[in-house]
Amino acid sequence: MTQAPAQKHSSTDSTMTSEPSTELKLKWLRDMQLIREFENRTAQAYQQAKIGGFCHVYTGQEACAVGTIGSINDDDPVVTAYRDHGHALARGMTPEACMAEMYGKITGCAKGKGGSMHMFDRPNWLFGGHGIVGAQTPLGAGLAFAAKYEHDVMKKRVDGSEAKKKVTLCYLGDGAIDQGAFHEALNYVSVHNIPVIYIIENNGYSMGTAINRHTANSGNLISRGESYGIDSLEIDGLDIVELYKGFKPYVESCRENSRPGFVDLKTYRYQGHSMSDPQKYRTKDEVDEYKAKDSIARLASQLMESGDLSEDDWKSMQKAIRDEVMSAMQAAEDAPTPELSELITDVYANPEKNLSPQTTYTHGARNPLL
Amino acid sequence: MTQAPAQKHSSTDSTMTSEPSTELKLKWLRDMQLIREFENRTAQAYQQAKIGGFCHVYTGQEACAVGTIGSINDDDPVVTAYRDHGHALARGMTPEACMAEMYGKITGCAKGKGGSMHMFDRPNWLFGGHGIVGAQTPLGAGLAFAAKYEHDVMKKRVDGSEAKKKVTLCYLGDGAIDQGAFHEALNYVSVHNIPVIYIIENNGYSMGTAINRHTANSGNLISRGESYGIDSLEIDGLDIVELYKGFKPYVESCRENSRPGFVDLKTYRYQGHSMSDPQKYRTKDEVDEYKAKDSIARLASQLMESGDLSEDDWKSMQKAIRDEVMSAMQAAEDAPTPELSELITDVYANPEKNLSPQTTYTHGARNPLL
Amino acid sequence: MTTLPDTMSMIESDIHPAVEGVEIPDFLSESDLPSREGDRIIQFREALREAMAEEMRRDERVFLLGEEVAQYNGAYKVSQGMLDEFGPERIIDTPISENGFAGMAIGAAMCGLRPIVEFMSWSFSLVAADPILNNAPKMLYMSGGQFGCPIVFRGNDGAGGQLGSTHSWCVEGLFSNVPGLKMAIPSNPYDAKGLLATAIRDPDPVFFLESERMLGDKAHVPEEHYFIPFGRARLAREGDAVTLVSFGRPVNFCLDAAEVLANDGIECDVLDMRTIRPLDIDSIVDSIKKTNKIVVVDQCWPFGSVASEVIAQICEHGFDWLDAPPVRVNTIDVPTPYAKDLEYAYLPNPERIATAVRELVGATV
Amino acid sequence: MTTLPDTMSMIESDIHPAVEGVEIPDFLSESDLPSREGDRIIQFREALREAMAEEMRRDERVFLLGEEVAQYNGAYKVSQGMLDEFGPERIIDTPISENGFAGMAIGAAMCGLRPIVEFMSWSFSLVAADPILNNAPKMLYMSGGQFGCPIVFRGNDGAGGQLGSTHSWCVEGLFSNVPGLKMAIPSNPYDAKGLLATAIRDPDPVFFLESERMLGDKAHVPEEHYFIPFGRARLAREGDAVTLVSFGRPVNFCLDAAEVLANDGIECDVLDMRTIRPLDIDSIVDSIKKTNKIVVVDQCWPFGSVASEVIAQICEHGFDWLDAPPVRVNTIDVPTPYAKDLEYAYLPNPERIATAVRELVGATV
Ligand SMILES: Cc1ncc(C[n+]2csc(CCOP(=O)(O)OP(=O)(O)O)c2C)c(N)n1
Ligand SMILES: Cc1ncc(C[n+]2csc(CCOP(=O)(O)OP(=O)(O)O)c2C)c(N)n1
Ligand SMILES: [Mg+2]
Ligand SMILES: [Mg+2]
Repeated sequence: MTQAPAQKHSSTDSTMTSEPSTELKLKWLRDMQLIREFENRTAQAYQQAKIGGFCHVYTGQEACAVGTIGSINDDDPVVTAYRDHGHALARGMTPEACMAEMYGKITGCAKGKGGSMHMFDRPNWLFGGHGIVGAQTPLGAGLAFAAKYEHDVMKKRVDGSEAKKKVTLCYLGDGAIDQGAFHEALNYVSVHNIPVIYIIENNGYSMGTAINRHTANSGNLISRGESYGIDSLEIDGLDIVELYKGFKPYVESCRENSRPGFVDLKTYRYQGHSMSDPQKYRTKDEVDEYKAKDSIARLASQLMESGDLSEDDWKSMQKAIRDEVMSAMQAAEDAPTPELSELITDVYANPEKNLSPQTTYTHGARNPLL
Repeated sequence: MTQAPAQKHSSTDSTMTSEPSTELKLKWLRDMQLIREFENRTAQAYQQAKIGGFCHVYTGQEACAVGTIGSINDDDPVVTAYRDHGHALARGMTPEACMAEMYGKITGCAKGKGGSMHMFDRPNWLFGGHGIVGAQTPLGAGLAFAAKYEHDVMKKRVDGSEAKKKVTLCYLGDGAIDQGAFHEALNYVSVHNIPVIYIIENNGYSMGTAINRHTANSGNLISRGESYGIDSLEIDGLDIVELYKGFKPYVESCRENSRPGFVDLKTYRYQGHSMSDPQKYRTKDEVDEYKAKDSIARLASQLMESGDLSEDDWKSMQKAIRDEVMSAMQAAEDAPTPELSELITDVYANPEKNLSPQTTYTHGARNPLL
Repeated sequence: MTTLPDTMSMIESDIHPAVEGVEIPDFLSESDLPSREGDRIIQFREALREAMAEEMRRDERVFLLGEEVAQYNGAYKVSQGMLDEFGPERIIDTPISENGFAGMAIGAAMCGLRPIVEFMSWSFSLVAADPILNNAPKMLYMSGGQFGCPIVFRGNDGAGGQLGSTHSWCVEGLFSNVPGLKMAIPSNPYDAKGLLATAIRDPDPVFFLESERMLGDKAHVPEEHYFIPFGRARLAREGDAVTLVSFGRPVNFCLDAAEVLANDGIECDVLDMRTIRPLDIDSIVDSIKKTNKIVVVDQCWPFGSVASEVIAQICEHGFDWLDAPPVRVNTIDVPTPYAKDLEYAYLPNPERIATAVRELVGATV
Repeated sequence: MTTLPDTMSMIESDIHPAVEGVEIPDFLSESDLPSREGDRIIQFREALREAMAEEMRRDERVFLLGEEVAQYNGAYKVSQGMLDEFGPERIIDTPISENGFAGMAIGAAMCGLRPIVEFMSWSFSLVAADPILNNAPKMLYMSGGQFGCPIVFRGNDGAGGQLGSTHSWCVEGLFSNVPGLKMAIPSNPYDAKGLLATAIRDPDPVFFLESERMLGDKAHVPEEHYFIPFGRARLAREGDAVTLVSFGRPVNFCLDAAEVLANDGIECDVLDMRTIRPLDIDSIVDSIKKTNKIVVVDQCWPFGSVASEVIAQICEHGFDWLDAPPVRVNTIDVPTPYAKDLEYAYLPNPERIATAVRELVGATV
């Protein structure tokens, strides 16, 4: 239970990883563009009232999910907040399952019961999509705890398979820093050496509130992490290559040493907080400034400069992605809504008699992802 | 809303106050001894089952309450946790009101409805005694907010009198650091420049859990305060003179600049966590080590060395205090228990009809302190 | 009180002296209140704003705090324009720290200020459950009458439009259990204004439950300031076949159902409770004396709900007047689903209410 | 289900596949369970410990966490000796961070572990209201059946010995409102062991409510491992005059009252519900068919309490069998006082129960 002393990492650290392969970069470009395209369509569908509830798009932040998830293993757990489509897609959820969920269809990843804020994908180790600000941060500690428990105590996974040393990624917005739950989680994981990395997707705003108006000492967020004895890292989240180079070794160090992490990942969202945000709290100039540093455009032009991507390749990649998303939308459109009987399913795993004065619970359709 | 940069204070700071007067020191000695004597009697009474519920005595920590409250004005607000007898007495509550409360008598400071954990004294600006760990920390922010609001917005107090620049003291234990509420409060008061000083009475244990087992980076607590941009201070809480010299200028700086404070006040409790604690988590040697540094004995011998207190003076002071406490106990013993009708009073300030399916609320006896 | 020590005396005032400077308005009878009919048509959110602004103009102790209430003009535009009028010291943007700012406001209320705390949604008040339940409603009691807590907590309650499981709480089912608080749940703009004004004047903690789905509802609301007393239900429609009791948004479902039922000759008394604590059980019993049948409609889950409570109280006060078992229509007892049709079916919608009434009438007629 | 896409199928198993490796015990009928009579007299706290230890021996996925559960051997000594047997990786001391560690345990449960979370007191669970109410009971639903939450939250509930307003919560009045959770409230050591074992095996979140006042209660508890099914009330005493329904500590008050009443020839059926969700309404109705009169005793505040719920359900299922209005005896509707006499008067003590029964019998006989 002794903690490593706090130590300031930075993306120019000597532990930096070497340049990622072209193949990897091309995959990232594709993944980021998929999110971009998907979210543009999401916004459209929302405006057409095909999507309801709260809906928060990820446009502008694509490098964050793709770069960080690109630095972990396929079976490392991931959990995030309500701005979760990007993570879901980066983690491997099909655009159909994601879009159908927002359309409220039975083929959605949560059978249409969850909506935009509740993307779950068990086969891809995605544990949600959570709507209450900060609530995912203790959950993230629990995912990491479980992996460590399997490895150290049970010496095997709960399903009997081999236990590995895992790292969990838990995302939160800059606004979520202010929630008590997050601090409780940080303290816990540091005292108990739980390997979860808290990634603050710092887009500078909590809804309409600029970061310096909602959190103290906002220019030095990583001092928060360090005050818990957590080796903390600040990264530019708009440049996916640099992001990866800084983040990848950090992940491995957390994994090896079974220590938590705290990352201030600086990014920006292009759209409003949710689909109903008039955005009077920032100027168009500010948005344009960031758009000029767009992570997708940057990676594409890097790849073009290095000769690894032609204009045509890029265009056809974009086209293929557009088609993929369009067909996902069509599939979502065509899919059936849940039967009314689904209202009373998935409430209890063991639905006994008399649990409710009103309802006799049953099991319904198996989740489409399972 | 711009915050002062974090700056490490220490008790050897140049802003230190000059030596307190002998008069002041004698008052402190008296106040500390009163708490010591009071708590010894409390423990006795508890063992005799004259006191019920949870009861946490302050023995060993006397210099904390006396030294910090001795550094503020009579009308600066104070709020604390459940280990609150010391603060109540230091703030000026009569031993009778305090003891009668624990005896569950109508003459108690909360009419016998509150008990040991709920010492309130409105005339002396004491806002409780709160039992839920950490819950008093947002309340403390609110007391300071109110004073600032009166001063800056209303330009007078709610009762029409003159508004002053006030500082609020809010105490918490080292275990309470881990509560989310505290972090939310810290962030709020820093962003909004609220003059409340959080004083961690760091006695090294949260119940049976040593500080390094419950809070991360426990060797550098003030880095937590600093990470919120709060100018933070670490003080030896066993030496009241040094405590005062470090704390007094800090208070004035918070008052003047309308800034919050964070103080790691190192202390020790001689008794168990509560009256039912077998204390297996620490050695007798450790306790003895601290008793050798006892704050009361230290101040008494300082005053004797400087010739300001004779052995006889000290003995007669102790005797006078003992008599005072004994008569408080007698008064508590003799006082009546609340009428059963008091069960349904003090529930609503405006008790309307049909508020309860069962009860028609009324007003009862006026609080003895009012 | 022979045993009271000489130094102590009994409180004689109507309002507990722990809270100072209380001005309870003179409440008018329903018929003396300004008319509900007229052409000053405004939204529910504007009605709320008028009540707050008027009280803030009158009393400098009143201030508003919450997430996005100031610069953003309110996540739901309830506080639109209030920053301009009252400035950032009285219209205060907070971090997303419900426990922290609710607790802070409680501390300020102990000092005699009159905070209005906006929860963007009551769903987010769960992280603040400790201060709002353990402190605000108990402060007067556990301080033995030294400190009161004159505060209003308000925000959206109940299902919004497809907000899903975590964002659709009806907290009345949980929080109304707790003594020391008052709870108001308006169903229309007129009442919203008059009840919120009363809530701000009241010296006790008031939980004020609005609905995202009603904020845009429009109705005539008088420009003048008026106060609706707590604990007085409104007979929103008259009938003699069945008593429909509800509060908040589902009152409107009841009115819709009553309209449909009237076509079949089933006329309902529709009682809008307006406040839950106090609960105007007298009006309910009066209605039952006429109809002898009752359906309680509640948009919260059934188990231990306000509907259960109303039924328990009916048993206590009106059992002998009942011709048939009292019936409740709650939301379906499941977490709130996202999908539109499921969400509609989940709610105590007019169809479910009408069915319950028909069954009840059929069962006894 | 013609509309279900080809790729999807209906769940056929009794236990939802989202939770794997579930072993529901074969429940025995009451008479086949090991005898309640015997001379293996142990304390309530030991009975709890036996259930946990036995499940931990059997299943490595089970672990215990909470404040002071390990090195201190439990604030109330429930977990005494467990650190020695199971080590610090399975008996885990936590910081005072209920929101944090409850949420953490929920995350671990989503991964298939079986956490037991000890709240030193349920009073301290208010700061964890969000994870325990918004996450645990809804995870299965809002993930569309992907992740369950097999977890037990347990600790002291209700008034202890003069613990005052903030430390005496009866959370059943609040939390039982929420679908997706189960709730067990034992009244004696025998049931405590058998119910806790069942709770640990159950794949749903179980809220398990103990009482500081009962931890030292002694009774015969069989050494063997046994399981008491949820949703089956126990007839703790038989009579025909009045049905007394209760759960948890006040069951004992009912038995005391019944004893006294028996001296006057008033014989009561005393039903110990044991679980609140599920609630064995069938047994209640069976008893009413015999007695035609009922008193529900609940140590929580009355408004929207479990007692209100029981009355609402009686109206729904047993109205015609009632000869008199159903009666409830709750704690007095005020914050919990500290002073000893006040606290006693506050509780649904045997005298208050006996009075209620006498009034009820007088009212109808
Ligand atoms: C406890 C809680 N309070 C308030 C909200 C409403 N809310 C949803 S998102 C949000 C802003 C969060 O900002 P941030 O954490 O920076 O994430 P971002 O939206 O920028 O990704 C708020 C206030 C909520 N969902 N939960
Ligand atoms: C939210 C909450 N959790 C748990 C408790 C039980 N409890 C009371 S005091 C205490 C230890 C607190 O230690 P610390 O803050 O260091 O204060 P000290 O007792 O040392 O003065 C605990 C766990 C509580 N009162 N509130
Ligand atoms: Mg943000
Ligand atoms: Mg301590």
